Amino acid sequence: MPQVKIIAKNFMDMVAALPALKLDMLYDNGFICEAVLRSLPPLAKKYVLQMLYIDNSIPAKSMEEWVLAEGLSKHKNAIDRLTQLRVFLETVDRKKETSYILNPKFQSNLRKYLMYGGVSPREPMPSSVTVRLPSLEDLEAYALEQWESFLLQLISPSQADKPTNFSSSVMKVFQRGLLSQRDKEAPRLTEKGFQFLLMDTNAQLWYIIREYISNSEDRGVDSADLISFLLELSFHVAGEAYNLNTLTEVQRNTFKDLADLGLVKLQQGRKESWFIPTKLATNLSVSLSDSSSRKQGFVVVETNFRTYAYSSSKLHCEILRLFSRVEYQLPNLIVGAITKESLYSAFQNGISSEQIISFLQQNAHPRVAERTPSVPENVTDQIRLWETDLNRVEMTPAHLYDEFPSKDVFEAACDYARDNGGLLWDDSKRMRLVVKAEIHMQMREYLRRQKQ
Amino acid sequence: MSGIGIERRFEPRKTNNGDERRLAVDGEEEEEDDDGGNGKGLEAWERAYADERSWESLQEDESGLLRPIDSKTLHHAQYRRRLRSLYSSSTTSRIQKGLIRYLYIVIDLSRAAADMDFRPSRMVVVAKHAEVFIREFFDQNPLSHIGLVTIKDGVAQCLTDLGGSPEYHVKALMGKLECSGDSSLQNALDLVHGYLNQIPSYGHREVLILYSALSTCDPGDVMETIQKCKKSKIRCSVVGLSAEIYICKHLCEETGGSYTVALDESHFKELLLEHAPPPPAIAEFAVANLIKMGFPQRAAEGVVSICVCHKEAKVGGGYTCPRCKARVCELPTECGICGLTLVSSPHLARSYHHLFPITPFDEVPSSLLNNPQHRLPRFCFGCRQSLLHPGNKSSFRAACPKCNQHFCIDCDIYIHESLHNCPGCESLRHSKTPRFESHGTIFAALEVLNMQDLKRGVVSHMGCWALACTVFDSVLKFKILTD
Amino acid sequence: MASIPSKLYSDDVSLLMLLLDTNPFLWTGANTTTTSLPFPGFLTHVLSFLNSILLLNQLNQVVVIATGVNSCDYIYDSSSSLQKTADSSENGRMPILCSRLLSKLEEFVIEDERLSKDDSPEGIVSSLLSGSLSLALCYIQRVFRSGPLHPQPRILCLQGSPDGPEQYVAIMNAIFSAQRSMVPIDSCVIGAQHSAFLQQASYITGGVYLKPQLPDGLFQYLSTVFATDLLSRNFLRLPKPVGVDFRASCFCHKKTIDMGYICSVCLSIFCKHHKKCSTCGSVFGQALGDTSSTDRKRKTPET
Amino acid sequence: MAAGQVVMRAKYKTSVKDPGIPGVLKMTWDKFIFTPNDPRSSGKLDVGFKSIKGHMFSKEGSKKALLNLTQYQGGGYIFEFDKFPDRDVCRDFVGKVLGKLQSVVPSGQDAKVVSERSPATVQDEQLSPEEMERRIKLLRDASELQKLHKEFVITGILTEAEFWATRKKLLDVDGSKTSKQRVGFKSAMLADVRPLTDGRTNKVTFSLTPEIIHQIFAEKPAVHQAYLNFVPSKMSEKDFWTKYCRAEYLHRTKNAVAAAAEAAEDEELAVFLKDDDILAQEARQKIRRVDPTLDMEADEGDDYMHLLDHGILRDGIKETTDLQYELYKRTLSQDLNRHAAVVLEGRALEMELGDTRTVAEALARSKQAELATKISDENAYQERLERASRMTEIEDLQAPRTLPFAPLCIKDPREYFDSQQANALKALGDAVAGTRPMNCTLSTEEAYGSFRELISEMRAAGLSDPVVKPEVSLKVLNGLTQHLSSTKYNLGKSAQESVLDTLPKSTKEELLHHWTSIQELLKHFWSSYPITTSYLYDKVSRIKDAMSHIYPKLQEIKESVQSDFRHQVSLLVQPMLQALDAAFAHYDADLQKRSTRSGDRPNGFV
Repeated sequence: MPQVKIIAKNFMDMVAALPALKLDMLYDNGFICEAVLRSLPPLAKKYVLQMLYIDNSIPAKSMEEWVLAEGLSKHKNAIDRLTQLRVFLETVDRKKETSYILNPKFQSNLRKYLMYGGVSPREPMPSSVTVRLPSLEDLEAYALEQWESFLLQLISPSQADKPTNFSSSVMKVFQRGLLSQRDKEAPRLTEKGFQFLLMDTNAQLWYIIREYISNSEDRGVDSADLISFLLELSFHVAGEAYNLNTLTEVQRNTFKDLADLGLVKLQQGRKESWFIPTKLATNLSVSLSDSSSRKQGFVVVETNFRTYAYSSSKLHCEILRLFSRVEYQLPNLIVGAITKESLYSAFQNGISSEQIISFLQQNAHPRVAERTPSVPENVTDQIRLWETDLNRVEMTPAHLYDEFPSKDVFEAACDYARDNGGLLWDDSKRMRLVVKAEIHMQMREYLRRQKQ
Repeated sequence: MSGIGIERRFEPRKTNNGDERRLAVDGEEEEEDDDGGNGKGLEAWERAYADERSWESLQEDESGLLRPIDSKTLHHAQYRRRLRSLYSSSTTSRIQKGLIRYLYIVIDLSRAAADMDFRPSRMVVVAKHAEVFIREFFDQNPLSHIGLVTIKDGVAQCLTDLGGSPEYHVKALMGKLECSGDSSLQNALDLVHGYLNQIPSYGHREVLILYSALSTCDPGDVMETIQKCKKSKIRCSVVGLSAEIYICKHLCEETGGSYTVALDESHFKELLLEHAPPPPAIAEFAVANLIKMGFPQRAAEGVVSICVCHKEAKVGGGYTCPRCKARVCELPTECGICGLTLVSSPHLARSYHHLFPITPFDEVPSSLLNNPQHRLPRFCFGCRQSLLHPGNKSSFRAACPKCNQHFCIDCDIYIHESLHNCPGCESLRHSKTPRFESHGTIFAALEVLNMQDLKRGVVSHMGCWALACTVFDSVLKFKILTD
Repeated sequence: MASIPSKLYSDDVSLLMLLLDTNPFLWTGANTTTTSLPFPGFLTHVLSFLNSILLLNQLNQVVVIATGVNSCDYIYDSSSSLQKTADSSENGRMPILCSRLLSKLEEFVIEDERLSKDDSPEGIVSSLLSGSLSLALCYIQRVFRSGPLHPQPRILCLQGSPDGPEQYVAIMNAIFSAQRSMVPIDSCVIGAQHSAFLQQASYITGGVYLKPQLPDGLFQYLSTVFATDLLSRNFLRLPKPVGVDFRASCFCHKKTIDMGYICSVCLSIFCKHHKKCSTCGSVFGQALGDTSSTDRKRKTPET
Repeated sequence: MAAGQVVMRAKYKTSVKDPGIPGVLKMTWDKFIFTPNDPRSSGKLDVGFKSIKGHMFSKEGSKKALLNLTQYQGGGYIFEFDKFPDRDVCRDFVGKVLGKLQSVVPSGQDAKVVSERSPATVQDEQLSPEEMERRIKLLRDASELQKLHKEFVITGILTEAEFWATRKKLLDVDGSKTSKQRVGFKSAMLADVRPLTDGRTNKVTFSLTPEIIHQIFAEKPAVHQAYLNFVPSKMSEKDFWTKYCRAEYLHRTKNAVAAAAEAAEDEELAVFLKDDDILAQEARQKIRRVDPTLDMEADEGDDYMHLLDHGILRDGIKETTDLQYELYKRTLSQDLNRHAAVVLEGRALEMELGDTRTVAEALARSKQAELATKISDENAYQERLERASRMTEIEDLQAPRTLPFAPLCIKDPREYFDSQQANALKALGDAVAGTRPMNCTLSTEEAYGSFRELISEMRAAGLSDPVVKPEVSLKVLNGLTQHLSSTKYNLGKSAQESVLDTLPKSTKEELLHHWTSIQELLKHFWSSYPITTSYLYDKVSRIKDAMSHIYPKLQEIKESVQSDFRHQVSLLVQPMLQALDAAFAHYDADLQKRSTRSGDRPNGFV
């Protein structure tokens, strides 16, 4: 699923997009440094590491010494990334020799990390104070439940059973792009919306968080702070309780939202109140590659195009509805069939066969997951085939020219069109030709010139 | 005499139910030929997705329930059996191996090779695994040579003659894949015999026949040919793809080879790869000798010269034959000019593990496993995998008889098939000493007392002296005497 | 499905098997002069190196095996100690990794001493490289088994003590096994002299062999050369090992030869023809080898 | 001039075997004439040398002094001389003549010419014409080969035989088509031909191929016999077979009644229908000494009293056993056994199956021969029989055939290491390295003790900050970078591939040519060691001289090329010179050795 990567990148891009000042401010925070480092491409990581204890600047030349011919592109994009994120500071001396030096804040933070190890941002509360802490499993379940109910509300507010405390405005922000509402009728999912639903949780989370950050300013929250705060949050230990008093007012408000997303669980003790980060939260800083973020699969697809989804979640049902005909719904089992019709409707909604297939594969029930292929080949093949069916006719806006005065004018016109790569079809007998719309103007010009 | 083949046509020996199945399948094939596609109720397009003989992966447990076979343990059991059989001969003491082998692989491309009981056809399967085998072979015996021979239309043809480069053979083999006519053991053996007779005496002459046919049509008397092979010390082995055939069995028995019949593809591969490690040298065959070899030096950087193998100028790299100064590209090889065998010391080193094989591990008896007062290690010594099942009941474990460390199934296999040394023994300094000298002396001593049976006793717990001593106090003396 | 894992699983995730030479004779007494880096300093370098590896990618995994004189054992495995039980005592003073590792190391040394023969060692004391290598390989196999998504394993030997001849065969076996499963063996020699073992190991398995000139710059060496994950190695030029001279030397006089006689039974090497093999005691006929090899070629008539 | 012609007493033979016609052979520049002593004999010859392709002859010391003049259109004239000198005179003369003639033949034939013109063609066997053909073809195809051949064989540095000996492979490759292996008798039962019916008319067609016929003959002596008797004297081949097929058809349709009826009025047909009495008596004597390996049920299946077919039915049709006609029945098992027997005799005719007649006769002949031998190798048969019976013994009763393995005892594995270490370290350039003992001043417990202290103190202190001093690490990094850039330079040089192509074409050609010729010579040179025979001895010396001729040539190439290439060229030439030097050195050394070893026959191992 390409989107996933893009969105994930976007997050770091957002960091990169921040003005230099804010960036350097961010780097005061060790966790950000850590998170940023991890988000870098492999080569870049290595460069940072080897610069870790070097105070002088290193000429670009000497770095290239290490690079093989085939690695040059990788090297370039690593360096670009580093400078973009201001991890490397570029200096150009009078001899036009560029050389790089590691961002001192960044450097010192990492050094500290190596020396003294990762310090968790705040001390967890002693278990004496905290009562009835949920087990990790419960927490997991809680997080998932929260997240799903949120999603459900997001895509079909009607079905949502419990309302979130997100202001409807914020909700709107989230829905922007995902839902499209023509006045009066119920909002329906857009193409992006469908794709969104098929992503795995982490990707969806990134998406939401990004939206959340991007409109933070309107809520009067500094995005840089928010980012650092979120990243920091991700370095807490899941399942530990942390005192809410250690947070600023703004942050506390933020937490209410995060609780709705299932990132944290808020609990109220006798006098103290505390928050418990869930796995979702701790995964925030993790680049999407974390396999632990992938949850148990639940779908079984058979060679006869039937799907059995062992799930009780409404959301899953909704998602399955996107591309299959749901037949029965038992307490913990959704039986459906992938039919031509169901798929066509999915395609019309802008879902690609690849997305469907990868969804099925990623959510394959553990029993079938270890089998390869986890989804029967004939099914996957068929899905692809049906999609290609739709693409048999492709439209290109075009213009038809006819009634040419003479053969040679026609010929010339054809050649001209051909030369401009715009000739779609021509019929020399009846002297008609069709050209792409984009070269219509030139064509007209040309013909006019021919007239004179 | 090869008529046995023909008779077998009517009553194939059942080596095991595998063959019965095969016959059944053959029958089925015939029907297929009639009605075009096999009537398993599957659509043609669907057949590709459904796996063959799925029922075979089921077994009935004591309570009569069907449950999937635990293939892992099964495989491991097989492997252990193999290991045993391999070492059973060698337990008494270390034995010589045929380190410098001259092996001819004879591939039967007769009509029978077109049978479809192996998917897509016997021929293809054979070719596929032959390739794997060839690579594995050279990996294990860098000093050895392989040649390829095919049987077709009752005539044997030399595909490639003895050589040391896997690519060369594989290419030749893949080029020549069509089958027809009868197959003839005799012709094949005669041909190979002709080639192998020129091999110097120290080389171990071997033939490995991948035989699909159920009969052999020979111009003369195979028996005489077999005797001939026996005389010139050619060790013939056969891997059959159909039922067991008497003549093959006889051939192998006579010449000290091994005869096996494959049940299915995976089994075939297994059987084939069993021939990769060097076979034990048979006393009467083994001829010790000094072989003249060259250890060429890497050509210095910047030296330009034309190499014998490709006849193009190479800058740097390559090796120069110490005797005739010719340039060769890679090792090991035989100098194209003066015929000197060129190797590098690592190539020799590759074969050393055959000289110091590690004893098979003993399975830890289940009685030990689940009696509580016995404190067994909870982790595999090799890979730190927990040896306890989730249900905290201990799973299979093997123990090295020397260092008594426990290992998991996979480590056991890995250690014996690839690593070739026991991590336990290697990471204990004092376990080393008995590994080399002591046994020898003990057995010498036992010889004196000619207590054969007793010797076997010691052997079975080689290394674990304590046990040995408790069993026979007489041995105790020797133990002391050796330390 | 093939494409999916690669997408979800960044490809620089690596498993580093570090073989730590814990030969006391190397680190104590007069020898400290030879390795002009005291043990604590050395360990500081190594630990922060390990730490940085873990820092690079949260999925990176580090396993440390102690190569002792009398035994070998695992002393640290980042995967097993994932759940950060907040032993807040250590928190902030030094990375948890270090505290764990150090305590285990201490236990190990005690055990190692217990196993040692009490007499003081004669002349040369080698550490059991073969053992730790074997362990590492077993572990790596387990990682391979763990499924399609596994970190890219590599082995790094930090070796100071001289090679132990009696380990030769075992080590060679390990090397070839590593080569077969395409696991590079990097070696960083911190001792006074080079190691023939590791040199071959790195050369054969395509790893890096390095003997730092400036011992107190060790961390820099580690982070610059040995921290490179296998993926990036395709794009970088790391210090090439000096071309290894693969000529053998004969068993009888130990002098390097470029032509010699090999015993067909035990493959021992002699510089001239013997009647009997000194290694395996088998008796030879006259030297074949070059005659035989030519006999096969020569079909010319002989009147 | 005396050389103008040669007259010699000789025998003319059509083949090597044939006794030959004694007479006088007279050779002139253009032709040779053979006049038999006995004027009446037909052996008179008068042949022009134009038609002669080449000449071959038996080597000195072989029992006959032969000279074979081969013609372009195959075949040839073989002459036997009383003594070798005579033969040699003729040989040399022929050599001259052919040489003269063929120096004027168009170069197209050059290849084949040279292949024969070599003055010292020592043949250990008379080359068959087709062998000759193959060689010539090879030469024509591979220009390089031809060059070499010209260069060495003609100039007499190498002999024809030597030249080809190293190329056996080439010869075999295209030789493989004409492989000497005999094919076993087909195991497929062709003999019972299936009739094909076309649906509409009720007419059945049998199709017989020569191969089938052959098998029929082999398996059904009666039919064979009948054929020999009837065809063509009594009936045409065609209706013979039609009759046969008719009989077959009757068998197939299993109506013994009809068979009987037909047999009654047609005695030839009866032959086919009745049981084969030749077989019958063969079977009887076979029963006396059954070869157990071969026979399913010799005692029953072959004896004709027994009928139940062991449940095996031909085409699964139930046979109606009707005792009175049983005479006209053959059981499947009989056929099978007969077939098996024939196959096992495995006698395939060494002739292509063409005309039926000849096949039949050939078969008959071989039968006779067999009968002749049968009696003779009775005892051989006996032992074969008992071996067979040993084989068929049940395995459980046999003693296990495991052969003892050769034991192996390695004294000390360290040896293996030592052989490595020394030079491996040398490569790293520290001589002192290796097993330099660490001067451990302190005892084990001391060592461990202080070691533990180090650790524990470290646990207390934590890591020392900073890990590494910036200046140091900078130094290290630069050091590494420099090391890299230095190696890079070397690599860069080696990158540019194939120096040859940079050279001017002519030089390249020349170099390659010299290289190949050197290779050729060296191959022969080395392969002829150790020198065991005087023959090898002079071969080596011959080659050595040749090589010493090439040596200066190489030198002058080096000079000749213009300066800008000189470097590469000299680089390229260097290894060749080295190779030559190596050879020379070896030669001298060997000479030395043998000279020191007193007169006895030289066989020094090198």
